Amino acid sequence: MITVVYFAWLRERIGTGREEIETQAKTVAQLVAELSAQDSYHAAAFADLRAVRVAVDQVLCDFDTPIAAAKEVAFFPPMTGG
Amino acid sequence: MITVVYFAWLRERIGTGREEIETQAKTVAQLVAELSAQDSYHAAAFADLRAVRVAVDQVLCDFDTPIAAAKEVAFFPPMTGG
Amino acid sequence: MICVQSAPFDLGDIANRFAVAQAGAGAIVTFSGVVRGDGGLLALEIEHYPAMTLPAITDMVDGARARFGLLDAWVIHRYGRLTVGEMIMMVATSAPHRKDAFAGAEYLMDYLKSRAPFWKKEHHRDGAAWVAAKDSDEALLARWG
Amino acid sequence: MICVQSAPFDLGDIANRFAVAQAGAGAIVTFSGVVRGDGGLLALEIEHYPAMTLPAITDMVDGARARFGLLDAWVIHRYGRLTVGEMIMMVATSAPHRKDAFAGAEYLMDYLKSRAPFWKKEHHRDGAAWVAAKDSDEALLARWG
Repeated sequence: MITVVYFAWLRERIGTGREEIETQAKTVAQLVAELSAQDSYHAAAFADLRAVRVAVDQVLCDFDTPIAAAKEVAFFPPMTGG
Repeated sequence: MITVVYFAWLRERIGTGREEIETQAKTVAQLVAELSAQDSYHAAAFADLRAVRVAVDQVLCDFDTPIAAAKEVAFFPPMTGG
Repeated sequence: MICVQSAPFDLGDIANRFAVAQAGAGAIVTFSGVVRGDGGLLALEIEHYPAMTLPAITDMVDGARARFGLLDAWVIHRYGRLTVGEMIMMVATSAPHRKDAFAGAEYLMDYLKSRAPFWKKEHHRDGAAWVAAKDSDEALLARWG
Repeated sequence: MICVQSAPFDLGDIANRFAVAQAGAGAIVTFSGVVRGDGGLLALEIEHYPAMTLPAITDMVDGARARFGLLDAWVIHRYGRLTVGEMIMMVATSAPHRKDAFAGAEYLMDYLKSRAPFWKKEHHRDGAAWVAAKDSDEALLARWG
């Protein structure tokens, strides 16, 4: 079981901010492929990965990052704080 | 008649912050030469002109600046504000 | 001090509290960000990632302190709905000399802008839209190497 | 607002008064300089050239506003005897974006440090000495071309 969380327009496009999923994905990229195959909402959210950032267990990382031991993966657009 | 004012260690070395003088000097440099010839206090204050800054009528300028129409010439060390 | 809060804060109060805590500092810099009413903006909605926000800002503050020899650095960042003229966030830095206090504040701002997990949505009369990240902000971040 | 005064000022009060006056600003920066107690310093004595101080600072503020598109800039600078921990001076700048507000404040600080007619004398237990201008401050000023 892994928790996947979404923020900003990814959350709106997918229709939820949080889901718990069973996955065999070994990397963030594999997880994205699995989620995109699930339905058109996920597919739309992940259509352009250049517009998507990812954090594994609250640490910014890239799509090659392993998630075998991860508890939480977060997807969101580039940050706009400050 | 021209007013000459001094600040910081120039004021202390010369022993006054302000003097009114009659001068035929046409430039700041000529005024400095006249003042230096006056007594050892002025001479000491103007011994190293690299350490002296000048303002004519409250505007920073250099030693070649004409003072024919000037009302006030100020001598002081490099500023240390802020 | 790092605060992530929905409540407003008082710039003057924070600046004074920061200043009295800075024995040994010769230079104190504050930055505050304010909601601008450009293009008929009615309100700004700020979302964040609570589990990540505080750790991410803590890393930035630690990085700024180490890199510029800051004596201290505070960050306050709000989330939720903010109207035009309200303060979104502020940073305060202190250092023995002004160059480091300025650089520390700019470094923190550049990181907060592009690496802290906040997202802004602009509400106008005719709808709402997420603010896109700017290339110019990435360029500012890149100067820190 | 430009104030040259012997009286203390309240950073927080000035920062808040500045902020409320800045309609349209997205970014507000303040800098405050504090007397540091390095090397057993007891007090700082600041002399200035009253007839020149206000015109010189006005020129710097006008220069900063024009160069960085500042919406506003305030300067407060004290003179007279100041003890360790007291605030010597502050600047506040505002601009639509942070880069200009920061640059405007740094520009003003660099000019105030080396071109405004103030001179500092340090009082120690065993005497007093005028502070020498630093090459590093001239170097900072040189970056503005």
